[in-house]
Amino acid sequence: MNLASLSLYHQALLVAAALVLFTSFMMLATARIRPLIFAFAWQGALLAIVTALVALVSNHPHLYVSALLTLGLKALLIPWMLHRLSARLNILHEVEPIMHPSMMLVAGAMLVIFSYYVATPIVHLSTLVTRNTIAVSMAVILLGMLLMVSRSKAVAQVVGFMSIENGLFFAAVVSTYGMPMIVELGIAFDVLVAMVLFGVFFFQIRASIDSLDVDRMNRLSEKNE
Amino acid sequence: MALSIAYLAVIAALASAVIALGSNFRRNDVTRTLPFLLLGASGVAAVAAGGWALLDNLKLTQQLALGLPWMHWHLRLDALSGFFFAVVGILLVAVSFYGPAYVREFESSKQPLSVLGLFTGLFATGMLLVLLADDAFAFMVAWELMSVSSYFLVTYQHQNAPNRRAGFLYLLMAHVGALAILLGFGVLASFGGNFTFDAMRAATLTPLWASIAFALAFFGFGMKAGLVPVHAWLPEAHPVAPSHISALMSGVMLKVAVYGFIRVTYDLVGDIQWQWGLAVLIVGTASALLGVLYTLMQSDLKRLLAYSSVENIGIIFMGLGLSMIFLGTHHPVLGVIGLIAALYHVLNHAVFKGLLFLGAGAVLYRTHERDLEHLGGLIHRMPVTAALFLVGCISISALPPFNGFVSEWLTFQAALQTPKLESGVLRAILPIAAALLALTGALAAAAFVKVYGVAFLGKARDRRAAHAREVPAGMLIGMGMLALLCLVLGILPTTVIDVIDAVPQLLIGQAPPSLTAHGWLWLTPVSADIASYSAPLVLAAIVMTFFIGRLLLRRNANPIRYSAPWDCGFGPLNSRMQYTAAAFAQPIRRVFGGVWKVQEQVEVAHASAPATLVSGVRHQLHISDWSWIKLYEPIGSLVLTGARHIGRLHSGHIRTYLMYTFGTLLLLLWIVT
Amino acid sequence: MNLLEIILLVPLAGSILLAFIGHRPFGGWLNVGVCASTLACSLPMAFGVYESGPLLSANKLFYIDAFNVYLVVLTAFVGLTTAIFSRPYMQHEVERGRLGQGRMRLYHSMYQAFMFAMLLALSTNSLGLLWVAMEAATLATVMLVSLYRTPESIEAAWKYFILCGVGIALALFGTVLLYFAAEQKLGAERDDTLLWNVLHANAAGLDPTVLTLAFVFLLVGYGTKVGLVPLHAWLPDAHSEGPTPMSAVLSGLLLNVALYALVRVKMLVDGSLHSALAGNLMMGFGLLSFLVAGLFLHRQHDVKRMFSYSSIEHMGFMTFAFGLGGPLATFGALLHMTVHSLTKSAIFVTVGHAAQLAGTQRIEHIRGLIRTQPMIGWGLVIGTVAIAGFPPFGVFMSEFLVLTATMRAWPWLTLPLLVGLGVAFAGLFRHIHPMVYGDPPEGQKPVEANMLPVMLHLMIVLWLGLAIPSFLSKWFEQATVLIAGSSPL
Amino acid sequence: MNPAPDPVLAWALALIQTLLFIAAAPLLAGWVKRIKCHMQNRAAPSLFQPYRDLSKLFRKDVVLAENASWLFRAAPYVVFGAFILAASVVPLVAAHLPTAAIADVIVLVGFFALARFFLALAGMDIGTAFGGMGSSREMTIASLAEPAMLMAVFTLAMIASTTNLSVVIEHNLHAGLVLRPSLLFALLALAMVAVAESGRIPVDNPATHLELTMVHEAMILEYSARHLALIEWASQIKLMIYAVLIANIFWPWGIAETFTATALAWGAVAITAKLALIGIFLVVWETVMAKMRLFRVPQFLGFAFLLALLGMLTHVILETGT
Repeated sequence: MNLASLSLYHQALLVAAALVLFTSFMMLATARIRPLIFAFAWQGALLAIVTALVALVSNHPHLYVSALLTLGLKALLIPWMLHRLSARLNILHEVEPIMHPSMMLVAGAMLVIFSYYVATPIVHLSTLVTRNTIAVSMAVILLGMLLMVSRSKAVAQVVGFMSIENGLFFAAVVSTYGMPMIVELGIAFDVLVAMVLFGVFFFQIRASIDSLDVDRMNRLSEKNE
Repeated sequence: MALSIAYLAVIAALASAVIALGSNFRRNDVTRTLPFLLLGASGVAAVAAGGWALLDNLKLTQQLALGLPWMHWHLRLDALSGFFFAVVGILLVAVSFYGPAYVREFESSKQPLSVLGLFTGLFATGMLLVLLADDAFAFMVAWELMSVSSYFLVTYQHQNAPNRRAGFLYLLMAHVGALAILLGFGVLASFGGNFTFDAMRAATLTPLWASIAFALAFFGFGMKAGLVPVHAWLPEAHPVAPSHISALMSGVMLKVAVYGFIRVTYDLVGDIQWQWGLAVLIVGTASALLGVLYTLMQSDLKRLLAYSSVENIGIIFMGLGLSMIFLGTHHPVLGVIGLIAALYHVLNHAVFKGLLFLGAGAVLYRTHERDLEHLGGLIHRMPVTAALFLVGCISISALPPFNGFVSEWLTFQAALQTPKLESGVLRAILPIAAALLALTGALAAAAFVKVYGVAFLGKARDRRAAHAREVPAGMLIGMGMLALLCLVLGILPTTVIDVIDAVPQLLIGQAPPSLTAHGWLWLTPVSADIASYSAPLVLAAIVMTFFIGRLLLRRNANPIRYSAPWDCGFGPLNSRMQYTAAAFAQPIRRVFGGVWKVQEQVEVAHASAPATLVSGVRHQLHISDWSWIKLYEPIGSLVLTGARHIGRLHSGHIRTYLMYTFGTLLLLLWIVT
Repeated sequence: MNLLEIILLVPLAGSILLAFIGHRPFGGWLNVGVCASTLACSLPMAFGVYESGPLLSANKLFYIDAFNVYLVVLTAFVGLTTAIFSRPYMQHEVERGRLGQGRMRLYHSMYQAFMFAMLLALSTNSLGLLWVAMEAATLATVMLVSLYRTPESIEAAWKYFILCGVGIALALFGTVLLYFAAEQKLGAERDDTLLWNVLHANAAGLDPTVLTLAFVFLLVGYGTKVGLVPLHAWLPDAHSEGPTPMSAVLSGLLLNVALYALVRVKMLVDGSLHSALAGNLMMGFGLLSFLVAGLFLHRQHDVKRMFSYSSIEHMGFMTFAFGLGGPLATFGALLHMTVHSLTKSAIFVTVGHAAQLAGTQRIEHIRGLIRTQPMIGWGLVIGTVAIAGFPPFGVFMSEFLVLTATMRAWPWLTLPLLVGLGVAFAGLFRHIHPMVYGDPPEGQKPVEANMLPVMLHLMIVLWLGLAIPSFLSKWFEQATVLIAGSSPL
Repeated sequence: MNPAPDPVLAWALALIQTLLFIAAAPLLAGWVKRIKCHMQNRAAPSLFQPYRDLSKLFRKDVVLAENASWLFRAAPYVVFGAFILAASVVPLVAAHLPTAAIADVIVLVGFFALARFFLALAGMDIGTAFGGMGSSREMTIASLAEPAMLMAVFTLAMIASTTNLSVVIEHNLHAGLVLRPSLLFALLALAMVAVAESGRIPVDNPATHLELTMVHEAMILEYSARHLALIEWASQIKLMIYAVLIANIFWPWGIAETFTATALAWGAVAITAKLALIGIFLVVWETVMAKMRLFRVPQFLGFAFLLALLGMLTHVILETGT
């Protein structure tokens, strides 16, 4: 389809989606904790915008609710908690060297292509205006996993985890205009609880190995035995 | 009716288990004896049911509402199971006499008697149920019940490490064997439609699948029966169990394995191919020969007996192999002779091996010593036990007129019918097998001369042997019963075979041609002028000559004078100067060198003053089984290596794990699209 | 408000209540009481379903049919027996000073929360809620795994959390795809398109390609919780480091629930795909887990870790069986679910006592159990015999059924199965032997142990092995018909 | 069981023949001794010396070692009985006697084994090193000799398709003069086994009492008087049995098939001649051979086994064809 034929909102929607993808790459590339968190917050915010736009173009009022939910949770609350935690653990300014960053980005690009390749058959089915973004949402999920695999700092891993959640939410919104409300709420609740637990764990890990480097947690393995 | 007697046997065995468990709470003679009484009752019932099934050639089937909703337990009592029922029963009765006195030994030990009694009862139950089972599921349940309960009996005295090791090995082997059997049944069932034996009988298999089913059954049951090279568990497990259990295991449990083999091969798989028979014959011969050679080298009494079980199982399988060859080449008559020989040896071995293990138990009971090198002179201390044990030795050495000889003679006769075969190769191979059987017999005789000569004759080598006393009457009755059977089975083979006839009639549909054609006095396998043997006359003649000789010679003879034996003028002999068990076997060890892994070291200590003077010589001999080094250890190390490599997967790094998840996901996505 | 909501509310209320008074001496008893009342409610409901077929709750959010009702009962039952065991056990832990009052409160509250999550997952009709419940189960247990606050336990908990979190997330994406496919079929304006019974009714019309993708994500997602190799890494850690009652319910119940979810999804996918793809994938994963776990057993040094590998092995076996499909295999798998969770929880109970007895979980330091405390020693060895698949215990019957089905469908696959059984068996017993037999070390004292659950479980397993009672077999049969479409009888 | 003309007569003959066998055994021994002395240029004892020795031994008083048990005293009778039985089975002057049906050739081997078993036990009963040594060696040699012997016997049995001795003999008798390679091999094998089993040079030396070379003598070292006599006599019977077996199986000519006086007389003459001949052969053999080391014996018997095996194979391959 050609962009010109689309309404302005649609185009805005696509732009926002693209930006969401971009934030994922930003996270992949940033070595410091603080910009990482900010990138994550941005992603949340963009997600909220996307949701709102979808609600607008496909007049699904209940999506506004989930847009607000997302904004509150993913763009404000969780980033704030993360920021606060890392401030208290004073790791905000820690730098985690990324091994071969360029390779990372290439791998990320590959993942985007792969998810596009995987998602094509679905896209062909869909009649929704947002169908092309399904591939993007899947890419966001995979990039989140890549982030978790590539980082050894607990906080970074949590961010990756949360961006996977973002991807999921993104997918839900663009592919099916959101899940049933009760499920949405359940998911939101789970995410919140998860975040709280992560907070608890940061301190426990810190207390046990006085660092947040998960690579140093390898007591439980089959090798040493 | 007969079937309900069979049930009675099972229930009695089960009851003995339960009561034994109850005896945990109050210990006295009643609680110690009652389980054995029930066991004996079960044995009597088993003999009755089995005998009935044999005599009337019954074929009774029934279903119990146990097992799966759509597959109840099928039970069936026919001539084959009847025969083995009787075998089990005989030993159960003997043990029930022997046990109560014997288990007193364990009252002082740390393990509660109740455990022993419980698992003894379950063990008997399991064996009887295996014989009754008529569908694969019930069979496997009973089979594993037998294995597991006997495993707990092996580990009963688990304070000593060898028992634990043996127990583990035993259970592992039993399990592997059971899995093979299960697979074999699976093959049969997949052709037969379901897991009842009737369906399997009805099924017609392609030759390939039939061979596969046979191979699996042969492996599985052979493993349990202790055929070379998968026998290694047997000499570990049998000796460490309490002696009356060893008697049951060696005497009967191995036979249950033989039963399974016969049931599957002759009954379920059906049309036998002679190649199978050849395989069985070869394996059987190898087991017989290696078994007896290892027997000769042992100095632990019970271990020695266990190895000799390997030998005898080998002889049984030789008989079966011959019979299968003949059946495969369409000589049913000769096939029957082989089968009869095998069955007869099953019966005989159950009896004399039971007797020998009980005897070993009696020795253990008084001397607490299993090592031959520390025994000796028991014939003076335990005369009755000695006499009974001698009967066992003669029988197992296949000497006329006792029972061992009859079955070996029949096996020879079967082997000598080769001229009737078309294939020249078989004609050439079978007599060789027969000659090796002869070698086996002769070596077995040597082995048991060693056992008896070292343990019971000569002078006591150890204080405990010197102060041994005769064992209680109960134990003697148990042994005496079996000893008597040895003689009866030896001199009345025709009568016994008349009873066994029912089995070949069931399996091959053919009665033995003329085995007993000339009345109870003459045993004539094929026909009178081909071969005949009259045990009663032989016995009569021996007894006659013996007594006539004594009468003639003891007339007006002066009283016998006793004096010191010839000592070459070096002063009195002491017990350390006797020939030891190791020394006795030494020539054979040299002749057949290489069969064993022998580690021998002689340390000569020289006296200080003149260096040439030898003050002491220390001789150490360690004989180990090749099957360990060549078969078991490689497999074990293989598994461990695999485990070690797999262990690498668990690096302990969470990112690695995430990578696994990620990789799996991408891989799957790539596969499905 | 019918029994079903009550069953869900009881543990929820219990959890909240215990969050405040769980540390009191009677906390343990209260825990038992709540579980008992849950079981009490679940039984009549079970018979209701047994008499009058599936029941759908008013708001259509809950759906009970033959398949999940018996899992509900099983969950409630094992939850109860484990609670009975956990009371003296946790008391002993407190006495040993490994736990404080606050932790006891957390423990009890989370125990009930976990029960609630599992019951919700089992009884819900909406695949979305199913996902929520699975996630909730993870969250409820993750705190329990790190209950002892030892470095190992925290590490285990973290791995558990992250791996399962990610896995579950993928499952959510799968769910979204399902929802998407459903909306394609049924139109977006309906609100019940994520309800299982609706989906199942229209499974035939769902788009195959989408469902294939969805199944992949769901398989990886729920498979992580089932503990399929290579997604299993969290499982041994979590089992070995958490408190033993937790290990018992994790092994005995949570894995079952995850597998339940997987099977539900498979039913949908099969309905749509008309190809054995889903089944084959499950068989592959199942077989892999089965074999690998069997090998892992050999080099274990921690007794609970060892038995958690045995759980992986058995879950692999069940996954294989469900993947195999067909009435016989499905019946066997259902039966295996039951007997495995009973036996395994019994074993963990025994192991817990054994570990308290020896003061460690290291295998090489646990010695002479039969001498010190015959009940524990025999319980352990009998339990192991049962789990190793020896008749007359029920595990053998189910394995027998599955093997039979395999021989019919894929004769050559029986070989790896049997090899795996042998290897796993050897791996278990080589470690169990020195633990139970032989002479105990100096000064090893018996502990206060409640072996009632163990005996109860093993009795039931034995009973199931000898003869399956008619109502139970009818029950299994109904479930089999539901899943496999036809009855084995 | 054979259709004998008159069972009573047949049984009577069988009994007589057995007694004759027993009675003649020492004579053969004496004959062998005498020839030997002649060949070694020594003054030869009378043919009947063995009888004198036996009667002397029978008259002496028994002296037992302190440790002797009842088994030690019973053994000689069992041994003697076993050999009498064996003798009764072997056709001496007349074929198909009823006794031959009691036990076929395998049972014959069984009787030998029985006797050996008890002798070996008796050797170990006293608890001296000699006894043990003797038993050990005897059992070793026997366990190697037995398969060789049975293999040879099986060859015959397969040729005549029976294991019943008198039937075998009749078969060979009626076969007439057939040159069977298998028979040749079987004969050689049987001869070697006979040498080994009856304790002659080169396997064992009946005359020696050198401690370290004794086999048979070591076992019976402690026996005296009537016990010793029985054992000596038994071993003489054993030698005779082997001789008769070889004689009558391989050269059955002259053996009586009908129970007429003439036939029997001819049979007696024939067997005497054959035995005398075999005796001479044995002596020559023993004179030219030297006793070999114990651990050379296995090779000796292995060779015997090989011959027997060859006989069997040649029978299968050459004489029947496939």
